[in-house]
Amino acid sequence: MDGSRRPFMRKALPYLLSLPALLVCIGILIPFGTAVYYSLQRYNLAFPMTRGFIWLENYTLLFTDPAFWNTVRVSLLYTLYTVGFELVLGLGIAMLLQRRSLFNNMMSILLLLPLMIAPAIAALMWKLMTNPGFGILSYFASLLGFPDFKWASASSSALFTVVLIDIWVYTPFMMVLLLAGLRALPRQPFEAAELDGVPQSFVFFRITLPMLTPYIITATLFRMLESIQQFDIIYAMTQGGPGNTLMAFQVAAYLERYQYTNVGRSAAILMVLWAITFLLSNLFIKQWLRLRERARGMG
Amino acid sequence: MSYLVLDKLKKRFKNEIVLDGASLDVERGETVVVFGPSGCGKTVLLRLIAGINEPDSGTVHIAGQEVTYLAPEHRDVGMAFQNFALYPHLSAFDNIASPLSARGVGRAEIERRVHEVAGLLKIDHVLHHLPKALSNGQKQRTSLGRALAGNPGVLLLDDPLRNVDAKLRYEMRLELPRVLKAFETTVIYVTQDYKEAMALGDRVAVLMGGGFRQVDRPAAIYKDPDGTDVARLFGDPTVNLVPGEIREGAVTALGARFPLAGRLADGACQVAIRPESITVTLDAASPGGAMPIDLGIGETTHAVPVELDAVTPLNVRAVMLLRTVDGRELLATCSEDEASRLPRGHGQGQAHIRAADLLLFDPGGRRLRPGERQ
Amino acid sequence: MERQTTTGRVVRVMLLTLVGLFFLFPIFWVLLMSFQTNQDILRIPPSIFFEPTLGNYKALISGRLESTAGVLEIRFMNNLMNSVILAVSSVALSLLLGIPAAYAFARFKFRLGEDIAFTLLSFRFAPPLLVLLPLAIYFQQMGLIDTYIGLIWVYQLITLPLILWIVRGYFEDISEDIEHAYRLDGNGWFKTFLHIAIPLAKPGIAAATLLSFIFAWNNFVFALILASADKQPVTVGALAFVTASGIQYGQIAASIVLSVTPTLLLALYAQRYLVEGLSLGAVKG
Amino acid sequence: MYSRIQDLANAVVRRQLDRRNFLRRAGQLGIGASAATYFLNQAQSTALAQDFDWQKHNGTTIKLLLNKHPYADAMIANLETFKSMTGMDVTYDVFPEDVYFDKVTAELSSGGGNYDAFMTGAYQTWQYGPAGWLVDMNEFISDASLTNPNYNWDDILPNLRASTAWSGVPGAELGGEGAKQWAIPWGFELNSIAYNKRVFDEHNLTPPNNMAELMETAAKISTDVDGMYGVGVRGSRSWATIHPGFLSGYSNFNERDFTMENGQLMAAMATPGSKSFHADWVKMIQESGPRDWATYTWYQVGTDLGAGASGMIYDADILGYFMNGGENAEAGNLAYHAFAPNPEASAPTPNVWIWSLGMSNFSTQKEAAWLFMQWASGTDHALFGARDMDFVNPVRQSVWDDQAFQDRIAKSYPGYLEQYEASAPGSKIYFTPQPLFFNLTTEWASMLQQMVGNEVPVDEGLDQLAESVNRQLRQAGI
Repeated sequence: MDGSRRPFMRKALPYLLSLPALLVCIGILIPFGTAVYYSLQRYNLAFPMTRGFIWLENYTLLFTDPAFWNTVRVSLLYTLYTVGFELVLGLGIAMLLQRRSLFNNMMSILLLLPLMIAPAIAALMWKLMTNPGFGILSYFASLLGFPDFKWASASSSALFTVVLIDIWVYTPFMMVLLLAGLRALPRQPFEAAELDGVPQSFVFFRITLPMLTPYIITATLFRMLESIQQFDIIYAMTQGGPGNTLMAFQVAAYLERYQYTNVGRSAAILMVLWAITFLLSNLFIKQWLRLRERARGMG
Repeated sequence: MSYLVLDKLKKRFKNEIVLDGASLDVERGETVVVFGPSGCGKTVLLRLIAGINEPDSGTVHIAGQEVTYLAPEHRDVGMAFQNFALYPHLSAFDNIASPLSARGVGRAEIERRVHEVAGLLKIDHVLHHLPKALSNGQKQRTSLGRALAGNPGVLLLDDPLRNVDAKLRYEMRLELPRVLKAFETTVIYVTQDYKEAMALGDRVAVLMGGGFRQVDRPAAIYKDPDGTDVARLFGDPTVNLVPGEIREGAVTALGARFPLAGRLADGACQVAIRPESITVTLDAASPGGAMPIDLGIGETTHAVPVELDAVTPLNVRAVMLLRTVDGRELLATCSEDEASRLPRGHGQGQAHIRAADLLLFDPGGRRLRPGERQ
Repeated sequence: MERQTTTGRVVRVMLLTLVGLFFLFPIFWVLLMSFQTNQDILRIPPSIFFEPTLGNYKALISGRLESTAGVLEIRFMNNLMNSVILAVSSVALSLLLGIPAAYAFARFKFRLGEDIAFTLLSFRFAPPLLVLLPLAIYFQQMGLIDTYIGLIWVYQLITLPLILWIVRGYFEDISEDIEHAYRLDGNGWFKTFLHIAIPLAKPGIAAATLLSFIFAWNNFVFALILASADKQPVTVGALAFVTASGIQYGQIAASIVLSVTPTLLLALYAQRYLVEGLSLGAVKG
Repeated sequence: MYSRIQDLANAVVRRQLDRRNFLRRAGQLGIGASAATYFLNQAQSTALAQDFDWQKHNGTTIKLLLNKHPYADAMIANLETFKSMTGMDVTYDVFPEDVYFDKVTAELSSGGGNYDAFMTGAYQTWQYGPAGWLVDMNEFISDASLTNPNYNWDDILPNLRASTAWSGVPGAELGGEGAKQWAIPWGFELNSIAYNKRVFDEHNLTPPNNMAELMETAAKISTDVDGMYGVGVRGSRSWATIHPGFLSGYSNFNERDFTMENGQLMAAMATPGSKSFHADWVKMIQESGPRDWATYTWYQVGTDLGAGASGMIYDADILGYFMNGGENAEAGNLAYHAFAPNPEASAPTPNVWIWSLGMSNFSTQKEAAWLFMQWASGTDHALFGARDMDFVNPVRQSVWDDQAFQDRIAKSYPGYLEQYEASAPGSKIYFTPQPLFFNLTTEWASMLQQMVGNEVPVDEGLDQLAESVNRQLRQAGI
């Protein structure tokens, strides 16, 4: 074997190894490019003859349409409520389970179960439970003095209902990441605080929270990314209704494409959503890498 | 051609030049210790030989064949890593057997050779343990055993004693030469410890500033260093360096005039004196300052009046801190016995230095050898 | 935080009971429903005492659902099988493609490497419909629509980045010297990858596998758009037949139970890896 | 014996013997049902093949996309006849209704030739037709070499033929000038009232004859009958909420969805008459509709009636028909009533829903597909379906005239035929054809939901709706 030349294979190896991933990457970029192209076209499948390039008209039409702003509002509210409650609840549960004990470990595993259930299926479960005829939750509501509580079928309570389902499905994720974070925190500051008799509220706000912040940011960004794109739960529950109460981004885009055949407008809605998620995902990936770096430093 | 030939190896990482034209020839069966300060590129050098990294330029030949860009597995090189790098999911036995199974050696033969190596390294009793169950010393021996088991043409040892405790290090320093000899292999041994270098090397190669500063037998390096930097690396306590002046075939230092054995051009110089070359006597200083004393055996020592500031025991020897009249500090060593006869506190005395023990360097730190042309 | 007073303990237990009730009651209740006849389900007030029946499961497994509009043939078990095929093959393919790539990203600093990894991950979080919208048309042209192969390909979008990034983190944690040592023993690059890198990254691979399996199993929107009845996984299938005419509620409940059982069991069985995967490699268990 | 059974089978083919009697007499000959059916199929095939080459595409396989529906069930039950007659094979995918149309749209819009023919509604063709996804069936119907002489296209009810044909010009009359036959009517439904006769009798109620009576009766049921609400209508966020009872009643007050002004379509939902009808409708749902009306599709509307949870429904007549059988709690208790909500109207004006068969323009075997379609929409299959299966309402006059069919319906579904007779003359599609049908009608339903939810007053909501609809029409260039 000739050792005097740098073998070509050695240079090419990393590319060969990542070639499949590279292809998938390209496989994503091509449709993405097509979607951008569609969003700049008047393109309704039912009007093939009017198809044509219109630059940003789809976007200007969107931005002047109150229905679109309703979609923005719904998605943001959904994200705010779900992520907010999941964070508080997840943190609370994580702190309850922080001490390593058999009971706590078993509990945390059991609490993960909702996360294993497909959101679409979870929505079905809740649909059964909120059925006005025999739904157990409707029954509980009537015991609590709300005999007419309509859950997802009234616009006043629809958002509440889907947010509740989202919380049920995704709080465990928050919980497990924050629990892992809590358990990875160094013990000394807490022991010192205990020796000094520092009040618990002070320990929580001045020691626990600041040290846990990187985990909180990571988990929050991750959940925000999913929440702003929520489709499964809403679609399975009400398809965006009642009225336009739950007309979130992807639901609106889906209906626009598959019921109204307006491909151009659907693509434009999705591009707006993509811009938001791109920003969030960049933040998330950086934050995640930082956290992993930290985990490596500690390990 | 020598068995292992490194020719003008250059390697840079990002903006830092680590090796800048390092060349070295190693004979078959020879043990060369690569010695140098930390960060001088010793480990990089090993990695270039092993094929883990590739040089930017220069070549590596093993057994007459160029291997500069050859993959590690084709080089017939074994290596023991500083951090052991044992396979955590394999038992000590399988770790050591690894190079053998890679070569397709039969099961029985593997058994035999692993036990042979393990016996030599005294780790037969822990062969079934996973690395995490081994002590540091056992890990170190396992790692060494693995490197040896394949009986490679070139064995690279990257500071293998760094991460073990002092007692073990001492034991191994005695044991290693025996083990290495048993394998008759060509060894490149990297260390930061000059005593290890002196103890283990057939030759010592001093790696500094991106290249080999001096390559020679351990004693020669010690006694006859090529520069102040090399001189300073060897010896504990370190060598004394004082300014001197060469004039008319003699060098003036510490107020004494030492005659030179050969010719040297006049001018300023640096004078190095090994602490063990200084003999201290406690008698009243002669008023005239330093004066030669004829010992009557054809050699002349020069007595320099000094003040004895402190005596510190070091192993079986003692280190003395001396102060000359012009305030210069000198270190000298003597045996415990002699030290016990010295007074506890301060005392006046004389430091006796033989002219032949002086090592002269030019102001830039390069060695001046009397009699050589400059 | 470690201080435990009696009242503190009582409060903690009460809170945990409440939390457990909220998160586990729905699962428990739907499980109960799946063993009830329609009459039992429609009873008001609801009761947890009833004569359990396996009728719902029998109907589902035989694929013949009795409904108010006559007997409906819905091959639910076929949906379940599709889920298995899709999730298992997607994850297997992702492992096959993702592990070598993860290794390349972790071990070799090469041009574009970081960019590829980053693009893949950021598109993992992009709206799936954005990709599906044009993809459906391309798939149609390539004859991939409504095929397992097409679906498995699209599923890579969910499973591959996850495996790539989590496993990459674990590869980066392996000391390179261990691999170098193995190379020096006389083993080639591929053997080293196989016998050293992969076994040492096993916990990470297990965590990523489990997590991506669950994501694949739970996916809804890809199959909704790209699959027809005979390729649909349970997520889409269950929704479809809930809205089909006259299905009995007990059968819906049973279909829910059947569709979540595999992931729940898997999660319970491999919980250690699950927790590791869910913490996104940010915290090693 | 074989000649005997063949004679009998031929008698069936000549319509001298009905199927049931044939099977009975075959049984007397000691011939089992499946064998008898075989002879029958053979006889039918022979009879048909005498006039027309059904075997032309022998060996071809066509694929259908079907909605889960009794019509599809009836067709599948009779499919062997077609196969043995033509030597063709037929495969099919069946989807539940909630995802069916999304599936069809997805399939066609991606230009797929997977399916040769599929079930569709007339409204859908307003989208599919202009998009170029459908074949104009006139090309086939009028081609004597492709269409069997017994097909008798004119036998199909004229309103239905017209309702499935459109020129593609927004606002143009259905079946008018330049209309293309985008689909073949298959089965249809019109909207009237079906009620629980048992409950009505118990509480001395009579079926309503106008909107005010409807609201009154419904409110009475809600308050007087325990565990029952007054009237079931659809309410999901979908075009399907608008097209049954709602649009039928709306049209009875001479209200329109659009008007043509200066050659432009304009929303017509904001007229005073429309507002007053909407206000009544909303009030009716709030007072005596189902509790979670906003999720109601035809399925819940029907189930509630069948289960005795609602007193009546104003929806498709065949929904009431289906609920009167099977294992429904109220099976046998239901009755039917033609309904004209406007006291000044002379007759009901039911909007119709027509399940039709469309042919994909992407099909590569259109002639073979047409063979299937003419069989499936032909008289023989229609008679089979109407007599022996739930293939109602039939679209062919000859089937309505069939005594066996009439007898069967009159016996098991009292009042159904009378309801049909009274409703049929005024029944047609009352929507204005335009390709934004789904957006605009869904938006209409969404607005209705908001009104029922008291989120927006009726007047204001309709003004908003009209404005939004007009804007979208202009944006689309209509």
